[in-house]
Amino acid sequence: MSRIAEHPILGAPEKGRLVTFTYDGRPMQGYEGEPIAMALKAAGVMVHRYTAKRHEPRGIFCAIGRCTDCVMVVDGKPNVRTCMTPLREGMTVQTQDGVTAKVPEGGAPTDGKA
Amino acid sequence: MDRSRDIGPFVPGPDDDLLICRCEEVTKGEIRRAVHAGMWTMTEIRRFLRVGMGLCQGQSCTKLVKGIVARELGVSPATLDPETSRAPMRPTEMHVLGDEKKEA
Amino acid sequence: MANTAETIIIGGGVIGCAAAYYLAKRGMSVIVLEKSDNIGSGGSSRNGGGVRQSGRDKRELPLAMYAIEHIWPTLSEELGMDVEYVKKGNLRLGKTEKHLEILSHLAEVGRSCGLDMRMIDGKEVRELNPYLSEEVIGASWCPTDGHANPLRTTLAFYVRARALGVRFITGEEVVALRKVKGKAREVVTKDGVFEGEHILLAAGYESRAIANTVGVDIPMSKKLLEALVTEAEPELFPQMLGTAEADFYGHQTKHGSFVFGGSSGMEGVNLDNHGRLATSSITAPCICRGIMKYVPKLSDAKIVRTWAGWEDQSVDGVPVISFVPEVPGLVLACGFSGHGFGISPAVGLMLSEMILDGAPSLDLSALRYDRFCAKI
Amino acid sequence: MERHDLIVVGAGPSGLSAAIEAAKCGLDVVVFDECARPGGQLFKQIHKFFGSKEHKAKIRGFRIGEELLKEASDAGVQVVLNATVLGLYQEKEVLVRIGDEIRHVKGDAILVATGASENTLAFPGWTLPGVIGAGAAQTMMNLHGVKPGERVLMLGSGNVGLVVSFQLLQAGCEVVALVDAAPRIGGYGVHAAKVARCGVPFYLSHTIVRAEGTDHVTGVVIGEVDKSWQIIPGTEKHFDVDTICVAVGLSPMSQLLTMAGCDMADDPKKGGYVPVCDETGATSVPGIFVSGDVSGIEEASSAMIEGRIAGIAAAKYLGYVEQAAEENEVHALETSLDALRQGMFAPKNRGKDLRETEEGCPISQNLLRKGYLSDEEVFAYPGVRKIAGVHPVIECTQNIPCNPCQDACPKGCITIGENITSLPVVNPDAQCIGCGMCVASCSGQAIFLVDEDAGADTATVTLPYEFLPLPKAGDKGQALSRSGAPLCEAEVAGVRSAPAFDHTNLLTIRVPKAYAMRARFFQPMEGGCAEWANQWTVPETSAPSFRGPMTIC
Repeated sequence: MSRIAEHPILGAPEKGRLVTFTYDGRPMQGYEGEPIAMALKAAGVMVHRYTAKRHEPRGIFCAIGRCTDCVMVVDGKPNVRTCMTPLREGMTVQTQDGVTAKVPEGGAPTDGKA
Repeated sequence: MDRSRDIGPFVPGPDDDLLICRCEEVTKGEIRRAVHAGMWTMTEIRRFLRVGMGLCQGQSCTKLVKGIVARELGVSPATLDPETSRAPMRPTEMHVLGDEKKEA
Repeated sequence: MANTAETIIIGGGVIGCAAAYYLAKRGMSVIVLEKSDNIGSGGSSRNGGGVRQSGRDKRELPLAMYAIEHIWPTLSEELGMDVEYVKKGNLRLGKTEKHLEILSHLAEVGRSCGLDMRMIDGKEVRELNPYLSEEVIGASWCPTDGHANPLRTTLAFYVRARALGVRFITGEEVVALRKVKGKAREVVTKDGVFEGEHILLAAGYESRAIANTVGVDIPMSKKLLEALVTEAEPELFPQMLGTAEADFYGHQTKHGSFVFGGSSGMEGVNLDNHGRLATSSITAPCICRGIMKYVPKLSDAKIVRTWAGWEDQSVDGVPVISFVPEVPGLVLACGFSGHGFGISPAVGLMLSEMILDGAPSLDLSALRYDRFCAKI
Repeated sequence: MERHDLIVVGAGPSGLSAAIEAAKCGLDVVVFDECARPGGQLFKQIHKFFGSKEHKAKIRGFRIGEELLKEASDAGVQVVLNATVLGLYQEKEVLVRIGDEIRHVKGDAILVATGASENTLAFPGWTLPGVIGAGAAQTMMNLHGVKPGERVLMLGSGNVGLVVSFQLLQAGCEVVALVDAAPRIGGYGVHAAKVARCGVPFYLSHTIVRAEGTDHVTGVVIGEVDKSWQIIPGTEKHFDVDTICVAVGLSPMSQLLTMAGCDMADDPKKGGYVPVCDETGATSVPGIFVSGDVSGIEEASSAMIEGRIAGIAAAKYLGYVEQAAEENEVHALETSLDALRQGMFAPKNRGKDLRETEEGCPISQNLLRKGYLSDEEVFAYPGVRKIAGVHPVIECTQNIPCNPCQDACPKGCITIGENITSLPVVNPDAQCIGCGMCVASCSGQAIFLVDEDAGADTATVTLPYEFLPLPKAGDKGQALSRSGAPLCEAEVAGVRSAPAFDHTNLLTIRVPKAYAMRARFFQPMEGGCAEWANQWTVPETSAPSFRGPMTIC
């Protein structure tokens, strides 16, 4: 896990309540209101999407909504900047492949609905 | 600017397959070749290859592209045409952009 | 380098580049003078990419039909670069009975010229394109219409023409034409003088002031139009869309993004920004509302960019493609009125024929410069 | 249509400062910011700022942010968050997205303070997940409490690269190397020194050859570059890392100004494409002002002053203040701004290879190339004196605009003088009482209290310590040198924490007397010292990187 429990300058981070969302069909937990990308990062998820042309993996790059590399399919909508979108209970987050959701491994394509 | 000026032949480079525009997945080699095909301004490069026309609208790669184009043309990057800037500054959903708050 | 060529083309837009390509292909020496720093700076890079015959005036329809039959299908191969031409039809949509009336009339015009174009009802519209809303009650349908990428088309003509030896000079603003011994001969720019046997004036709205310097006027005005583009979306539909009132048009590009143009009704009076092209704060939202009424599915699509462009609007809505008898050596190609892109390859070819052969292979007499007259 | 006297775009240090001054002059001011929190980058800045009191020196960036927000609120500034300005149209009309709604708002004046975005550098593998911007690392660890990675390589030795490297260490990450293609460290020497003494090796004249990994970064190869920036074959070095952090400069985010039709210029000295403006931030379009990084990359401290100047200028433009009053206030602020723009890092000195300080001291080449002063070099500076009893040792060796240490000492041991870029001088005649205020006040963490003869053949060294867990008196460990190399066994003689120190703890370690002027960091020991003891004679290379034994959930 890569959450900082106690920071020498900032102390313990202020967080919302722990909520559950799904990532490629799997339940995952994060703190309400933190960017989706942070919940994924804390859970060890590195790949947010695969590109349209070269099918290369991408993840967080700028973390402030500029580069749009961290986009994923969120609640069925593609190209959602996960570094800027606050996490909510029950969200469906899927790895994006080009402009659609990548089929989760070993599973059927999900329709992206929560 | 006389587009017939001789800028020398295209010489393949070892890093031509290096990705420069992350959004539209355009390589350094493609940019260099485009210059030799006659794309001598940032605007033309953009229209020709879509560099900087993706989701981030060039916020990540413009400086890199400028450097490559300038080197290929043998000019200073500062002499290349300025970046354009078009609204909306951030990608905006149609239903949001179309939903103007009516003033009372 | 000598500033002389057999033909001097004023304007490095899609018309000028296409003409340069066809002239050079037949061995002519050409210089293209472009005022801006970029090739394809004006309407050539700012239009919606429609390659259509439907809805066109009878006078220019032959050019569109010729282009679609003979040039567009093989243009990518000819120019060695994908111009993203798609021939999957044009739906011109109607939401009211009045719209349908307009469309029926347009369909009749098309058919009278031999165009495969018919009226279809709402059900058939949605069979062709299931993403169109129930508000659409009918449409005209022309299956041989389509769309292409105007940026790449313009640049492809430029690349090939340049490779054939055409000399392009950007940032070269033409201020006047000068006759020598009764013939158009010299092109005066801010920095110098160019000379040619033939002078082709294809500079959009700016053509008017340049033509004025040899005593010729082309009645046209300019309108500031806007368009927008979305992020890449999953593939939805291949047709070009338009409307009965021509206030909205667009298509999905090969890249996946949707390009739409439209009007807010303010086009004639929009301010530019002290001579710099500028979008208005109300037009893009207006276009969005228009799109969402016709294609509700796109309401979540994100707009990444909006832009504006001047349209050279001739007073009767069709271009001037013409010799000027009193100024021998001068050929006019302007006033394309917002629908020049689709016909540009054919126009380029015809212009090359006019210059090289003395006449175009299609009858363009209805597009003469001296056709304009008062209404009473 | 909604209209305000002044619309400020961007609630960062500059925008807020401008809004505060304008509101104080009586303007109706609204500030739009696209983020959920105001403060811009300030809330990611957890280090103490440089400058003098008026520049809020020795206050941590995020605290300055809190102060600014309070000041803005007191002045009646309306700050609208999650408000993205989509366009700046004609007639000074702003199209702003607030939540899922867009609004048209006009300003009689507009101030654009949109800041900067990070530059990038392309190398094979740079698009792999795990290659991130330095700003992204700060966002993750300082805003959201998430570690950017376990093992990180930093590219870029400017202040951002140095500061973020230190923050990564504070967050419990291991920084395996700090790399820069330039032959000299670009940022403040004191920032480099505090990273180096934690054991982070610096590789100047090196760049990234490639990032390795298939789905995410698993390693990185760096190589030395020659004068034409080409990699010298055979110099490649590999590191196992999961994160590569890129800190290669900033570019002004000036798009709104281009759109508004302001005259623009590509100015490499200002970091890129910037609006042409006068000294008050007025652009070529009457009523449109700029301040902060958007008009040229500088430090946040300068951005705040520029903001205040532009805020007053906007007030003057709208007739809220008289010319004379404006000139007075602007003049005072310009003097303050000028003080920050002095020294060896001043804009006018950018890119220059200075060899001597203003005092004529040689500038340490070790510091510039390796990130630390050599044991011999330290004595060349006026802050380093051998004095009987406890006394400050100030390893501040470059002319940077900063003087809190002078005010911190109640006994007059430290003098900087009028010019805030002068090197601090330790007065041998003043009586140090060992209070440690100077240690905690030094934003560069370059002050140590040394007692070279603390009895029993030992010396004590008091050093700033901003890591967790905090050692306790009696804890054993090893002392590290300026380069982070293990030196000798050390015992914690005392730990002092106080609100006035603001999280800079004063750690006093006892070391053998011979190491008094060499021991500059402490690594706590968990097991025993035996396994380390064999390293203590090893010269200053191949040190294991310091890694605070953080408590991680």
